Amino acid sequence: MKTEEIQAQIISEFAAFDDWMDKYNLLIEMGKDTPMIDARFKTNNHLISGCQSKVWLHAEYVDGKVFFTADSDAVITKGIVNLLIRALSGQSPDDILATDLGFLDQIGLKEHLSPTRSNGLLSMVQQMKLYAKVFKLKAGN
Amino acid sequence: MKTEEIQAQIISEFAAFDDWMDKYNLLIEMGKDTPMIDARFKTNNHLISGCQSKVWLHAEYVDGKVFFTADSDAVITKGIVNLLIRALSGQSPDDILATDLGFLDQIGLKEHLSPTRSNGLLSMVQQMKLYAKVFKLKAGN
Amino acid sequence: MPDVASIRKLFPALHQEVYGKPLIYLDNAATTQKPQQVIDRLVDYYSQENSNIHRGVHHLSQKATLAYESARVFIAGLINANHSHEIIFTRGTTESINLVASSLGNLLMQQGDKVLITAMEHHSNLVPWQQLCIKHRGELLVTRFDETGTTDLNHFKELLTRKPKIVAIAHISNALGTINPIQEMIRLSHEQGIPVLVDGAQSIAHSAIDVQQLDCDFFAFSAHKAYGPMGAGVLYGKTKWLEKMPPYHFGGEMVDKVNFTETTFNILPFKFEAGTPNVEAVLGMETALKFVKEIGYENITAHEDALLRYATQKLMEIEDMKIFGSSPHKAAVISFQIGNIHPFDMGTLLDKMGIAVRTGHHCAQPVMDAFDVPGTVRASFAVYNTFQEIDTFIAAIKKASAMLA
Amino acid sequence: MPDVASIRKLFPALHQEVYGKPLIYLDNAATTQKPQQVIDRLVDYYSQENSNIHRGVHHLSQKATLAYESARVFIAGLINANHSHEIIFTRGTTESINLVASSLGNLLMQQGDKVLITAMEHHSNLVPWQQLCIKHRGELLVTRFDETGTTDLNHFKELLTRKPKIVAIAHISNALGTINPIQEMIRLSHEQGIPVLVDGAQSIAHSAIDVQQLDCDFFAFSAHKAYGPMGAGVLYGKTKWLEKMPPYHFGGEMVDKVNFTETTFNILPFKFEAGTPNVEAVLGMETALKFVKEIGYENITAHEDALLRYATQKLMEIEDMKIFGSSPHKAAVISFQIGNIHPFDMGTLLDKMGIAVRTGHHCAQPVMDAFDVPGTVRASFAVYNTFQEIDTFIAAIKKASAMLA
Ligand SMILES: Cc1ncc(COP(=O)(O)O)c(C=O)c1O
Ligand SMILES: Cc1ncc(COP(=O)(O)O)c(C=O)c1O
Repeated sequence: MKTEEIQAQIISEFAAFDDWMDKYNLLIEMGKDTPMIDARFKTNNHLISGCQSKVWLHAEYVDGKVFFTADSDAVITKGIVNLLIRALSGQSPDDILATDLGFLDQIGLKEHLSPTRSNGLLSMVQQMKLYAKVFKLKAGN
Repeated sequence: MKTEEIQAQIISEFAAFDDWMDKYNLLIEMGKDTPMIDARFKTNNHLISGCQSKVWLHAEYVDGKVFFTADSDAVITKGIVNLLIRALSGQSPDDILATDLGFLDQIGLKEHLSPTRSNGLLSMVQQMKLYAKVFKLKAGN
Repeated sequence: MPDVASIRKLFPALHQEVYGKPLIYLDNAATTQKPQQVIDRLVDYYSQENSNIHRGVHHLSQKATLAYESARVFIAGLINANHSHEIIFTRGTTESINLVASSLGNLLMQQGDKVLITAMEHHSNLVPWQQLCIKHRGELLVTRFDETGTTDLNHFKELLTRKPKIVAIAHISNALGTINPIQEMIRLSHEQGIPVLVDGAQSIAHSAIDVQQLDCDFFAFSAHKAYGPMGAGVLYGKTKWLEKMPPYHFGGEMVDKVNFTETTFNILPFKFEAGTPNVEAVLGMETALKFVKEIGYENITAHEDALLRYATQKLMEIEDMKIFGSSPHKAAVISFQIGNIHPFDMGTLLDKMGIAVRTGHHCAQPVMDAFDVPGTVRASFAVYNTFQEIDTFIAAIKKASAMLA
Repeated sequence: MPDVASIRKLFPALHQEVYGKPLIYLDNAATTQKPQQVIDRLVDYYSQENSNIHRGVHHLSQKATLAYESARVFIAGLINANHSHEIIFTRGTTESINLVASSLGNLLMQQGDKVLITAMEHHSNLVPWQQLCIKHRGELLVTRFDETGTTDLNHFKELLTRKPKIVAIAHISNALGTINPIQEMIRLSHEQGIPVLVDGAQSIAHSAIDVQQLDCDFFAFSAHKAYGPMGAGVLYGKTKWLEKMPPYHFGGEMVDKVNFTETTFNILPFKFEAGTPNVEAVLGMETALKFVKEIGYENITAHEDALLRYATQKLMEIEDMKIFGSSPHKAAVISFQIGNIHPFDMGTLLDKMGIAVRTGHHCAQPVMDAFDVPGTVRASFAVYNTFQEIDTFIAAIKKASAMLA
């Protein structure tokens, strides 16, 4: 599926809920489906450090697509990590670089990507885009 | 004359004027009557330094009374110096120490004795009272 | 007991909703909200009195100078300083401590010398001393606390025998709530001839301070933690020290005479107040502390203690609850963790229910290390908090815990 | 030309009487009055947004942090900094300069090294460098100015050959109004590889600043001189310097990791912002600078220049008038003396006629020494001053002179 379609799907999944608690319940549930990073990659090298919660991220390049696995020590962070991975994993570097992840805004989770939110998610997005750029450059050689 | 009488007299002299400019005109004129400090006393030793204007003060003790002479480089300061000298010069140490100089408030010049006014007048009053205290102590011996 | 309902009315920020829920503000150890009179004081100042102060002959400058200097006199009286020139206006606690660490620190410290602190210090009362010790190739001595978060006085005494040059201690720990026995610690230090700085950031809003009775050499606090504006704080220092200490910032009215080769400095307190002072914030601080004085420290302490006891008891009923800090002498600060729920998750969900708490290390990483947690959730109370708020808070924690379990 | 009548309406403090006379505020070089939107910004902040910032997960903390960091981005844009982390929030110009003198100064200076300034510096851009030179047994090099108050560029070049480690110069002199040719002075210094700090205290409210075009290494200013609140200022620094420089205050959020033996510091700009920041004042500063930007620097400069020319011409018609500072490049600051009338006397009488001017040495004692006067009367204009005010001012001077003659 294209990332736009996935993002639209996520929006509709959240649309069912008005209440913040219900949204976060869903998010917490979703966190459990996060493609888990292989234990050997769960190192400081793969750590994206926010001040409050930690995120580990790994990326692989297979057949022109980037595949992400990750983990976090906080379950809400992990829920959002899962959304990001659903939206971007398995996409081409160009698609990853082009998308603006506005869906987080539409489901009311934009604040988690704020530069003032010290949970490492903004850095995670930057890191995902950086992986895409690097893979693209390497592939270009 | 007793200092209370002199102070009352000063108040009545100023009472004639409503306008600030007229009051200050009078003050400037009065400055010219200040009992001038002898040139040989106009030294750093006799200087009471404010940040904005300077006051030189000298005191003598004759027959149980304290006599002050002074000068200032600013004419308004000199005017107030003159009022202070009129009120305190020729009085006994006890009278000098007892009086509260409230007349300055009544003629609207209190602000010049404010600790925030950097014209040295507050220090001058303190200095005058200190002289009175010292003379009194010496006389007591 | 203070009339909390009336007091609450004075605080506009408390009457708002976040995410459609009434705000419950329990982040008071970080900063308190401001009563209307403090806000009004700032407005009045800028609408009618604003001016640069000291040495100005014009009306506004006189008025602003008088207001600023009267605030100094009021605060000197409030904490019972011996003289108003012992009150140095700073930006806040951090600056007050840095001033002493830099000015007195470099005066007293020789190579290899030591500074003594406790293990529960806020970074602001730790890093300046640590860096001073590093600079002089000395050593930072750190007093242990026990599992309740109570300072180990025997260890403190032991470390005193190692002859530190300065002792610096928090009156109240912002991470654990512990009230240190500063009177005793000061007495013990003075027996060895060692000056003591008290970090009063967490005490000025909560308990009466008498610097002469305490006999502390320095006392530092921030206005913003005591219902006042940001940008103002106090360093109280004994005259004998302040006179010995060299200025640490230069410029503006802190000088007396200047030419290109030398400068003589102004008298106390101006020697330590370089540049245009923050008149606005100082006047706001005065208004805030008058508000505190009017309610009365006894009343504030009584109400906050009651809130602390009530909240502690309710929290303890929650399964897997772990409270960090249970010293018999404790202020209204509760740090906790539930099972292995991440503080960030708990804080985020509480926020969505309208409840503001702090999560993380609270600028006291060594305290977190001591308990071997990455951080905690911290609720801290002020005079305007209510028992109903605590009930809502407890219910919200239970709801969040269920979701996160 | 800006619509001065409408602008004046925004300033509540301008609409008051002193001693029964309408206030004419001509002490703008000391501090400006504040427009209503700046006052409102403070009120809104404390009524709805107040919180301690950074690392807080709750709503208010997020909101306040975002507002604070947006102010940084706005100010970076306004002065065209390359990156918003090059904007360090300080208490004001004096602190900004002290930060550089202490942190970069001690990094670059070796025994016997020199710092180059001009003879017209404010004490805040003089004493920190002088004390730094004294500490390193070096020398403070001072560029002369001529009888018009214009910096002697040849002398500056000559002193540059003595290889100072740092150059620090006022953009605009607060005592003389002289606008220094800083672009040229920076170029000359850079040819010798010497970094330049510009003291922009007197320029930020009056002329557009482009730090990349100027290529200055540091630029310092205060909010309160540009229609903003007290307690906020900026140190702009090039990334390459800020990264090299050690922090100068410790505590709070400026650290990354802390244990008792060592500390690693946070990234820029936080490394230099120890303790709870003055969020309120930073937001007020942003609002004030938006106000300035909206009117437009060209418009402000044009209006103030017209006021300066008009006032200068009128003053020159007064007998025995001596104006200090008549540089061809001059800002709206006029320092003067009439015959041997004491500045204190003139200031006191003007005040009684409702006119606020500054008298004394204007924190620039060496400038007074150069002209061999104990002080001057200084009138300084802002965008809200009018030609009628100048007429009243001139009439008042004449009246006062007659009384004092
Ligand atoms: C040229 C100049 N530099 C520095 C300063 C100091 O500014 P602040 O007092 O806001 O720190 C001033 C203010 O008078 C000034 O005019
Ligand atoms: C115990 C303690 N010390 C020092 C500080 C620092 O205060 P400020 O940030 O106002 O300088 C705090 C504030 O968090 C504190 O709680």
